[in-house]
Amino acid sequence: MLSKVLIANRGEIAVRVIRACREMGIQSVAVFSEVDRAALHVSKADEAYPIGPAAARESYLNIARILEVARRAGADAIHPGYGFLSENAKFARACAEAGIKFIGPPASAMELMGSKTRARTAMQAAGVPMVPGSARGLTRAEAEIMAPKIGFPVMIKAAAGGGGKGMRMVRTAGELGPAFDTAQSEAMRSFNDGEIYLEKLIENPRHVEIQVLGDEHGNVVYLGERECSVQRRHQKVIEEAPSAIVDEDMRRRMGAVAVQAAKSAGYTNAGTVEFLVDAARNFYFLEMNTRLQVEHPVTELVTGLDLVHLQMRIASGEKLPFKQEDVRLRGHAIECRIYAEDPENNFFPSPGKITRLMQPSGPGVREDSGVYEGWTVPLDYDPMLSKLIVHAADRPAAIARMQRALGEYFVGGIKSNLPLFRRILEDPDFAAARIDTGFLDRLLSAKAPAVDANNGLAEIAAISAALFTATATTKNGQSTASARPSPDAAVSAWKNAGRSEGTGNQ
Amino acid sequence: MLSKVLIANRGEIAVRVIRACREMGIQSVAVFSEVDRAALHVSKADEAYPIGPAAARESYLNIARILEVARRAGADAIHPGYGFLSENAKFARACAEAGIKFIGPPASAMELMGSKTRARTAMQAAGVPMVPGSARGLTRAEAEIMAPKIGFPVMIKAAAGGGGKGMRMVRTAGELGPAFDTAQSEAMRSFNDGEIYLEKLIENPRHVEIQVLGDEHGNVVYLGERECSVQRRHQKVIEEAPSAIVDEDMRRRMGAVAVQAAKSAGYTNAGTVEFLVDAARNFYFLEMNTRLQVEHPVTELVTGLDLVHLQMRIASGEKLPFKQEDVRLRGHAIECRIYAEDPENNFFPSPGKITRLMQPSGPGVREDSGVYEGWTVPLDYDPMLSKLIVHAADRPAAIARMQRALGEYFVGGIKSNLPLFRRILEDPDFAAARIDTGFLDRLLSAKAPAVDANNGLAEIAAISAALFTATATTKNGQSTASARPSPDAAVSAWKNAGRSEGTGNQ
Amino acid sequence: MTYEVTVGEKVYRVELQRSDAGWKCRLDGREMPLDAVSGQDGVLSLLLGGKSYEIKLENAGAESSVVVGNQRFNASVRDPRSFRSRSRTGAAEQGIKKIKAPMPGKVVRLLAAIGSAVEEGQSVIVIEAMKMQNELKSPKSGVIRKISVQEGAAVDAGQTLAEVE
Amino acid sequence: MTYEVTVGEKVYRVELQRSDAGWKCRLDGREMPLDAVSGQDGVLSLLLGGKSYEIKLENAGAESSVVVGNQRFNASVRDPRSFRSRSRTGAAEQGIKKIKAPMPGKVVRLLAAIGSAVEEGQSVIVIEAMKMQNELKSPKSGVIRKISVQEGAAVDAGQTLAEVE
Repeated sequence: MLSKVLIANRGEIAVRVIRACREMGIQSVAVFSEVDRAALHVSKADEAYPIGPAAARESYLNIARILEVARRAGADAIHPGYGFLSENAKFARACAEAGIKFIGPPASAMELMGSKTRARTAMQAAGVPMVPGSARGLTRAEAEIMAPKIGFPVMIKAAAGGGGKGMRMVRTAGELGPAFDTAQSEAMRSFNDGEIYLEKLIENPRHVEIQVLGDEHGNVVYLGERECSVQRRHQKVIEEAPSAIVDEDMRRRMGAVAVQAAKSAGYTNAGTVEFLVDAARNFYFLEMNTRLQVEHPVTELVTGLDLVHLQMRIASGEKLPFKQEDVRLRGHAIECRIYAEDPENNFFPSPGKITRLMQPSGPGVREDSGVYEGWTVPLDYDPMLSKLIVHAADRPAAIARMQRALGEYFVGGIKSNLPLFRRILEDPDFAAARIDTGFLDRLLSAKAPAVDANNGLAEIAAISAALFTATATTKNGQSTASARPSPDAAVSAWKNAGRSEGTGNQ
Repeated sequence: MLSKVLIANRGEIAVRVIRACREMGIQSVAVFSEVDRAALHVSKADEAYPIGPAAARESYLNIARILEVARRAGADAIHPGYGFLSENAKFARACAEAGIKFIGPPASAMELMGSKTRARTAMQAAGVPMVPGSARGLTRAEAEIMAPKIGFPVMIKAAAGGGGKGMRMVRTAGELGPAFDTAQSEAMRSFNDGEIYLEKLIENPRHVEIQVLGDEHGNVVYLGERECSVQRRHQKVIEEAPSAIVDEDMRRRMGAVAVQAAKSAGYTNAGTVEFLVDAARNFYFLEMNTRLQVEHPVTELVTGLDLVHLQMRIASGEKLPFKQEDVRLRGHAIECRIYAEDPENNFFPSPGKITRLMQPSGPGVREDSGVYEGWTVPLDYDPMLSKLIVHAADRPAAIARMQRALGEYFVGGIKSNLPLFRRILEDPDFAAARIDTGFLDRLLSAKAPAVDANNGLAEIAAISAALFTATATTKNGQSTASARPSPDAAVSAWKNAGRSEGTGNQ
Repeated sequence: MTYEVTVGEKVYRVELQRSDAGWKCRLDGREMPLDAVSGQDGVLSLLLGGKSYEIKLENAGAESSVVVGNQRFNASVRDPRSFRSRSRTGAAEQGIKKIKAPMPGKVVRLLAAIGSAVEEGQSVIVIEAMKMQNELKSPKSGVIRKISVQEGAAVDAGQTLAEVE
Repeated sequence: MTYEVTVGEKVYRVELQRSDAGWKCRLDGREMPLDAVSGQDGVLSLLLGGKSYEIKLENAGAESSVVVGNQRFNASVRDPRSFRSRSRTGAAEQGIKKIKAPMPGKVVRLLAAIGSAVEEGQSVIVIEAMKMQNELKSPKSGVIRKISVQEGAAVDAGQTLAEVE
């Protein structure tokens, strides 16, 4: 078994991996940039070392620096988490050369799947169903010839792409040229790789992905699917397992394809094969993510497995401790990604100090958080604060449970997207699982349901605002709750307020 | 389905039931004593009403007052939680007379099981294996005659007893008389019922209990067992499911007996049949608890069921939504009862204000808490703050996970028994599941393992104490961390300290 | 003490008087039997006619929102003692409207020059924060009178970046 | 600034000096490369030679404990600026020992009278709190000089109930 693991990441995923290390008796080593010294993952780890300035390129993406820390700390393995270096084959090779185990697939598999065009070719060869399109990178001229053949609308995609970057939808021949250029420059900026390819657009597809797990002895299993159709700007917002449209037979067929894809790529450790599913429930290979997914917890809750524990065991050379037929799904799980952004104001990000944090708990509630009350969320990284995940007997119960948990959740001092989830979970289409990748945009373009003025809550809010002001210590003209710590919290803050007010009136 | 439920309880169990109500679309009504106005269950409920002074007898045990509130609020059912009125048959009857559904078994079953002697007789008739003893209440004289026949050591027990009250162990004839008297007076004080009976003492037994669930249509199922042998003063401290000594066959036999016991008592809703298990794995009926148990979450985690949801559905007349053969156990669950008491000082209770609360979360961790940071724990009720429950693939993984979670848990301002759990979980006998009801007393009588002075932690503690003092605002001579809120929490508290110190030196 | 509280479009008149029994409260003249306690700063437990409300003060940046149960209300309190809030309310009425940074970040692009005409809702400035580019739009149709930042500049939340008249 | 910190039996001499680079710290004369930040009051993140420690200040009632990771240490700091703590340390040496209430509660029974002789560890007073009866024992063998409470009385944490000489 591994003895010391460096986590080349930050935020909730770093904390999640550190927790797994602690549970397995593995020493954990955190790394942090200048703005992350007080971050949660630093205080939770057994060891922690600075790796440079805030800019990710100089810290969390700094391969040399991270490997130097790993050597100095004597780590025998590195867990990359997701994002940052997690899908960087060069990093995986550099680890190998440094004699440090990279907890993930072989670099060769990462390279194959990292290039969408090479992946397409390989997957086609492996008999994986594909969306019609160009198997390789195209010039703008080639694209303009091919697009009409495939038939509009088409998608323009960066071969090295991910997270929606370098991706454009084109409905008419006229739009193609400009879209191609912007996508290409965006791809250059984001991935330093301008290769662009074409794909037919599947209208209103669902995004359904299969979790696979392979050991280093040739065994690969699938752990069921995740429904990730609720997206904004091609970013997943809510994920669930299982998918409402996937039945036993479809699950078996998708699983078989995913395992086939992984095996043909010589894949090991945890990975995800993403599919588009059309209205007729045909599924097409989209891409393979060669890392742990943000949304892995929903799979853990329905399978009862711990994917990070299994990643460590696989990386230390163990065989998979179970067979495909042992994998059983129980109940339904839903995950909400809690971001520091304001859904009521163009989803503007909202970095800053978390002055109050009230977190849900109780039956069926799991939270994987990367923050704490008092932490100042830096503006240098993505705005994810935490993941809230629930598990219940079936989908309606899971939705109700998530609504209950969201009701208990409060983030003060910065804006969060909590109100967005409340709106989604109340939506009748979501409740009926009538969701596709266009669902959220449609919901957001519709006017928000006006708060019922007659439910009296506005009056309660007015009274409360006055109470907060009456008991506030006025800071630059804006009322905040009293900072005075009160001996008996339950009442005296109010007594005090009463007195000071009395004098005010004399 | 029920539309509005009053919860006749406080603390974590009230919150837990309120959460279930919210998830099921049922209105929840909290009741609170004068010292509980700011309690968590009050702010989490949809409605809340005062029911009198701190003394439980005048509030949480005040049947008339509670029913009056239920009527006024228009509640159609009452959930009693555990403790307080939960096993009070008079209360159950009073609810029925008031036309309010009591969420629990029929009063008749509560009365039968409430009297240990009547229960013994009934269970014996039902063919349930019993510990040798007196089937009915005895006078002191009768006891002195019977004890030698059964054979010492014997247990003296209050017929109305529970939680160890009115219970004494007697090893010799000489001790019998005095023990009988104290037990009887204790029983009078605690239960206003002095009936006492005798039982043979099973040496070093395990305490294993079976969860049963019955609907109002004659269906009763068992949901596996709970191992509750880790006890102090006959109070459970740690519970787990499944039990390490119970295999499939033994589970089936114990389950069948428990279901038989429940059916013979005309039992409905959730209940628990407690057994003593001797070294040879023979099991003997101990008692039946006619309510939801504190430790019900470990059963929920391994079965994937929500017992409180099921209680509500049963109470509203639904049939059990599953059959015995559908009940499957997955993984292992452990619960720690977090109390406001100081294990390093005779377990003295420690009421007071919780100045800092850091709660664990992440994979496989569930917390059912009744408190929050800033809440002043009153001295009028039992010291339970919260229940920490973990779920993992097997017992060793669950122990490791609980240790991880305990490491993240911190309660400031009052003492808690968190250090006790760390000690238990590190104990080799516990790790090997060599536990019985005497385990914890033996562990506590042994000297606590001295902290390794060479691990350097004491030095870290010394430096930290100095740092806290250096940055403290001195309150009545004792150092506390700075109450000054700092714009950038990460550093400036320290800068400030530095400055003020500088001036101090001039 | 009397407060003028604006929630959404509606303005409420809240009178608060501390009595030994607790708070005396009148909402738009109506007597409200108020029972309020606070276990934590910025968190209120309110009992009103038996109904229980957990209320949190959000206070993100310049805005003050009050969260009742799980509904968020933007509330501005006009407090006789606080002049700022009054003047702030005033500002909104004037002919010149400011474009302020809603969050700290970096100016990556200016999409309009001083003197140029802009439509309401037209993007004027692009700010990058948390790896996302965010377009700041003109609050009204008019002419850009002032731009107080350059591309590449770091800005704070609430900082005025431009003015439209 | 120099502090004398007693942890368990051991006494440490901790010198703290604030520099621009952070804290300069010497433990019993040894230079310690200290990196300390505090995200929350009463919570410290300490980095020392790469090792990371999360430290919490417990401060329950009169006692101050410091929790390092998951180990609790009772620590008393003798701070030149704080006289109380010094005098507190002094008190422990005297011939008269006090029996104090470790928690708030109600005196339910007195098991010894003024003037009576008691053994060390003998129960003297029974206090009830949180539905549990707790026996307070004599800290030394001697004679009860004083009992300052009666049965039925409510007591606070830290209140002196009796004295043994």
